Amino acid sequence: MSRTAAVPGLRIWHLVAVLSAMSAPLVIMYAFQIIDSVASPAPGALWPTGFDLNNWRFLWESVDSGRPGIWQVTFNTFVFASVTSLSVCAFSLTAAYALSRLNFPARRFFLAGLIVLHAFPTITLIIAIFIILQYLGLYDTLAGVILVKAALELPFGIWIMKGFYDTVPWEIEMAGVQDGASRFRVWWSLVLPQVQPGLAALLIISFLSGWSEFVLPLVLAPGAGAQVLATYMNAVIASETTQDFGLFKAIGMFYTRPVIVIYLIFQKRLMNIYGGGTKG
Amino acid sequence: MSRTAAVPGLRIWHLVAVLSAMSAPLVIMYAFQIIDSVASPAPGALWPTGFDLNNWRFLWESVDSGRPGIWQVTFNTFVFASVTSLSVCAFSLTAAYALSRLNFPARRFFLAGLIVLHAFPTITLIIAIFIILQYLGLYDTLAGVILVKAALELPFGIWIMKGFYDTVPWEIEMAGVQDGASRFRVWWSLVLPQVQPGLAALLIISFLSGWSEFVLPLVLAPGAGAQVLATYMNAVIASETTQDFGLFKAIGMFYTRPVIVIYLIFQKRLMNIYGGGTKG
Amino acid sequence: MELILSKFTKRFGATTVISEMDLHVGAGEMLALLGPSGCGKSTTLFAICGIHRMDGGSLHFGDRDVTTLPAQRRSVKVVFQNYALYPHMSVSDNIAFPLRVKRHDRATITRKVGAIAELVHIGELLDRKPAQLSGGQQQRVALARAMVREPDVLLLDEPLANLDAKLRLEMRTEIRRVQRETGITAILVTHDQVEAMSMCDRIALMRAGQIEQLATPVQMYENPANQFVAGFMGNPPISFLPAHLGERITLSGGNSLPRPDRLAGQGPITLGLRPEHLGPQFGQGLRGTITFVEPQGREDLIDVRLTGGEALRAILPSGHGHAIGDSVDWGVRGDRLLAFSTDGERI
Amino acid sequence: MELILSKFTKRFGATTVISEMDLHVGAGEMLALLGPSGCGKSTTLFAICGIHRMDGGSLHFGDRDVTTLPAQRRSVKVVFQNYALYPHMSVSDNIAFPLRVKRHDRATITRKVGAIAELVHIGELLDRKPAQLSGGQQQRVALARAMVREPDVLLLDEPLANLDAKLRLEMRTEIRRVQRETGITAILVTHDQVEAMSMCDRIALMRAGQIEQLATPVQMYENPANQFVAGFMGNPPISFLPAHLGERITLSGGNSLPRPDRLAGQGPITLGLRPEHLGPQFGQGLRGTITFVEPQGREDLIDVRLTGGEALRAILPSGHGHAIGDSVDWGVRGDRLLAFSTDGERI
Repeated sequence: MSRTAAVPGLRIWHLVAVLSAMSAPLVIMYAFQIIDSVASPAPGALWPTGFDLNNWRFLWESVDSGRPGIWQVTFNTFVFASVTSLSVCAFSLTAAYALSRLNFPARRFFLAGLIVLHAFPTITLIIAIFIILQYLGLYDTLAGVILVKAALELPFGIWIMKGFYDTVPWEIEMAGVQDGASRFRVWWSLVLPQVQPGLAALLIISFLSGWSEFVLPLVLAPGAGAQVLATYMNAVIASETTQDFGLFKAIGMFYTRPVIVIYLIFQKRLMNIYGGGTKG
Repeated sequence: MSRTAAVPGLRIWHLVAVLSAMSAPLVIMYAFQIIDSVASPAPGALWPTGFDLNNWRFLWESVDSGRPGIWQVTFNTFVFASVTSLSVCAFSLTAAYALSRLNFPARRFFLAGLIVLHAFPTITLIIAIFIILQYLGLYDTLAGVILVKAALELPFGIWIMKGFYDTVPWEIEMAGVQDGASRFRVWWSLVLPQVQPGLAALLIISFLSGWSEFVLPLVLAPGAGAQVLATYMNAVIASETTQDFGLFKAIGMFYTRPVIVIYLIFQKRLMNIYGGGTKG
Repeated sequence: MELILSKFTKRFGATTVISEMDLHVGAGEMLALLGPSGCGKSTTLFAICGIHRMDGGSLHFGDRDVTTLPAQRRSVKVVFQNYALYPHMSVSDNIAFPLRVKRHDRATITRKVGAIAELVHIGELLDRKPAQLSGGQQQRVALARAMVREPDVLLLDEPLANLDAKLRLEMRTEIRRVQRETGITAILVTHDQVEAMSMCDRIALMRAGQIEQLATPVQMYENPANQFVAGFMGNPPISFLPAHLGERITLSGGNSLPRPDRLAGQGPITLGLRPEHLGPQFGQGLRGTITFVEPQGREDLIDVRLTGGEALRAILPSGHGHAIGDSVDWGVRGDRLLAFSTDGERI
Repeated sequence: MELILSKFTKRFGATTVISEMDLHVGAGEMLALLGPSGCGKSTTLFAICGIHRMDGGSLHFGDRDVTTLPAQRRSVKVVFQNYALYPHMSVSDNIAFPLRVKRHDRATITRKVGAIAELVHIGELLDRKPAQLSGGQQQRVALARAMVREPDVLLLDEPLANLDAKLRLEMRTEIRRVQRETGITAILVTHDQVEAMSMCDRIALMRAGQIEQLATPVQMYENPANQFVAGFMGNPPISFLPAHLGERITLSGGNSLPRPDRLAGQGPITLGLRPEHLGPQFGQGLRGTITFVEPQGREDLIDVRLTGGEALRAILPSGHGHAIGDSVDWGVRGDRLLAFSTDGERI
């Protein structure tokens, strides 16, 4: 309560207006898509003129005989996103704990490396990844893309989880050890429950990131067997035989729906990632 | 010091080994590129057989007459990355301050929205963005791509800066107000110096992110005038007339060098982003 | 400068935290706002310095109505509990900041910073950064920064809470010395009654947004208005015993005390007995057993359980020779006995 | 269970923090490790409980050598300053955790948790989460969790530092009561001399990794080994005055005191004078002016500046009638006068 009163010079409606203006472009874009997907636009016009469900035909018929159906692709996307996020979480949980608790010599180096890896241009690694995947026999398989995506997401995951581990007081672990528990038991029963909010947020975020991934599946799994929604959409728009903006927008709607739903359901959990707090 | 001793059950070399194993794939990939770029591989072989600087010819001659020279493209990339990161920083600094300090009604909503925006699949927005950019006359210009990239990076920037603002004690601002300073002066002279480490880290990270961006320039500025290194590389590999893996890898080396250099120079500053501390 | 707060009301949302509070602080006086956490003392402080808006009532500094003036334009300074030093500035820049904001010229700034640094004894620390200072030194810098523009009113928000026991003793004296030497009007917000008693001319003891008693430290200790005040003041705290007022003051277990003349009426009462007013030097009357002896250096705290089961605490100079388990029959100092009605009012 | 620490040495990197320290704590005794921050008291505690490895020396619990035993297998428990309760578990799960780890059966756990909760008076809080408890209640839970497996040795790391003044007083008594009732061997680490004196059987006062004096509270207060000990014990602190030992004890400004017989030798000395041993009740001898009066309720702290310029502090029961600026000529209690050589050793 006191916070609000503490900043007398800044009006609240003022701020809401500024932030709204800043988020407006994204909201408008999304509104465009919703309208367009169920409308038949006059050619070249910005505003739609009629109502038309034809764009949603991909749900019940195959758009292109050379490609798998939408449901197969959606299933692939789901597998890709969930396996990726689960592996990222599993690795981050352990690596971040080590980074948070131990003061080993190269600690600083690893930590800074994590950030850079997160910002490293994927495209420059593509060739090497390509060769390695082919060597491992994982090129053009979902497993290969998952492996690469998880490796690239890992730095972010470790970084987030480290923030949460850092907030768990050191004394709690020492108390657990004094209580006779093994290191593993301490971590599992005493520390983990306290970083659980961070874990949930990371799970959601890396799921969303996997769901949205485009470049990796495009380059590393171009075949029909490992198509995900992003590459499917790309195929729809790129293919000259089926090019159809209305269809593309409808698929886009279908594609982004889980993101919106997850956002609405897990809004509160996502909030936890700020501050890395344990208030749950 | 006491931290190290505090975890007797976990050996440090053990941990270093695990972390090294986890980072190994990326290091190996990068090593591959370095070797390959100055080697002439036997066709189909994994290991190089000779030494060859021919791959680096792009530095002094044009690879493809239909495309701009490497130096023009590098300049474009630099402009793209720096303008993007400066705008992201400028907006994040102000918006994050407001979010950190004020308790306006929709605060929670905005905060959770930020995270989702960061994870939103860009590809589904592409059409809408495409239409809007064309409407504004910014399609196929660097300015247009910068605008879109900055908008998409903004959530991450606000989120990072909010973490730093949150660590500045509220009393410092009140002390400044008591000292007779205006709200702006308080922010500029008293608060800003304390979030400066975060600002530096954000500047670097968003520069790197801009430097690495591939999809947006590819889709929104496909013409020759606004080429950046990522799309240039894509063109090299995609074009059937010039397809050359050795050349591609050498450009990749050239492309990633700034990332490595920035990492080595700013390692300490990047570290600040953890914990959101003010220790500088 | 005199400070007059009239009918001050503060609401947070639907809750009224303080309603129609009046407070008058004389020029050059140091007044303590004392009370348990949540009693509204900080709210009052924030209203005086302009951080909180007042929902009702008025505030005058001398003749000047500052009720609606923004914080920047009130001549009032707060020393915050965490000092709120600017961590990126040196000590001298910290102290000079309020002067720089008012665009004083360089020579004046140097002179004033030097003078105030001399006053609070930090002359040799001017080039350091706040992080290089001890808690007590940071406290002094915060005080210097607050005083350098010679405000009408100085507010101190739990200034000693972050210091250790020894420094607290030292800074208590220091703050009071600076306040006396400059003759500034000051308000100290604290939850520690020893701090309030030792530093201030008068104390306003608050509870739940109300001032329970406003008096000098000695008056408040010796003559508390009600049971809450008596229980809040004094360390070790006063003991309360249920008793019956008749011919004598009767306790359970067969103990009784002579009835002081000044106590009127009869019926059930709560007896308040301070530890220093119980002991063998006051004769006999209360029989019991010693349950605990806590040495404190120059004196010992002694817990006594009376034959009726009531727990009492006495304080005796060390060397008294009593040990745990001893049976005692001690008297009380009758003229200092406090009595309260069952609803807590002083009789 | 007896605790014997012999020739304990601890290094951090190249710095030797503690070298060859010996400490013996009797069975059922409560000992305070007292000292300013950085004196090595926490390091000693962490070595005893097994968090730090010892770089030299040995540690025995009774006859058992536990020097190299991991923390899990020593029968020793720490109550941490921040309590270190497990925030996601209820109070009863917190207390039961050490028993669950040892796979006690459900009935035993319930019984033991109930018994220990009764002992520390938190029987009615068992279903709450730590966040729903007050500071004192959290402290009790931490104590219960530490005691439930009946460790040989209980270590308390500044257990009262996070409590407010009133609770501190209460928990001090409580912890001591639980320690006495269970007869456990306990070590209290603290920087507060009042805490150490009021809670412990003996005090080990540490400075820079060395034990300066190991004695009972009363001995340490009345008979300090050196100037550091004398200055550390006592609140308000002792005053030190430069003086010259000859026929009489001569101070600057023409003040002098009779020389107690027990003081041998002559030359420059440092005189140590506790506040309660200065005042009009001890005759005359020291002339000066009152510079400050701090009321504390039942007594007042009085600062006196002697004619020679030395600052002294006296403590008098309230109602003494002196005010700032009064000239006084007060005596001292000669048998309690402390004298130190110029290098700080007791004469």
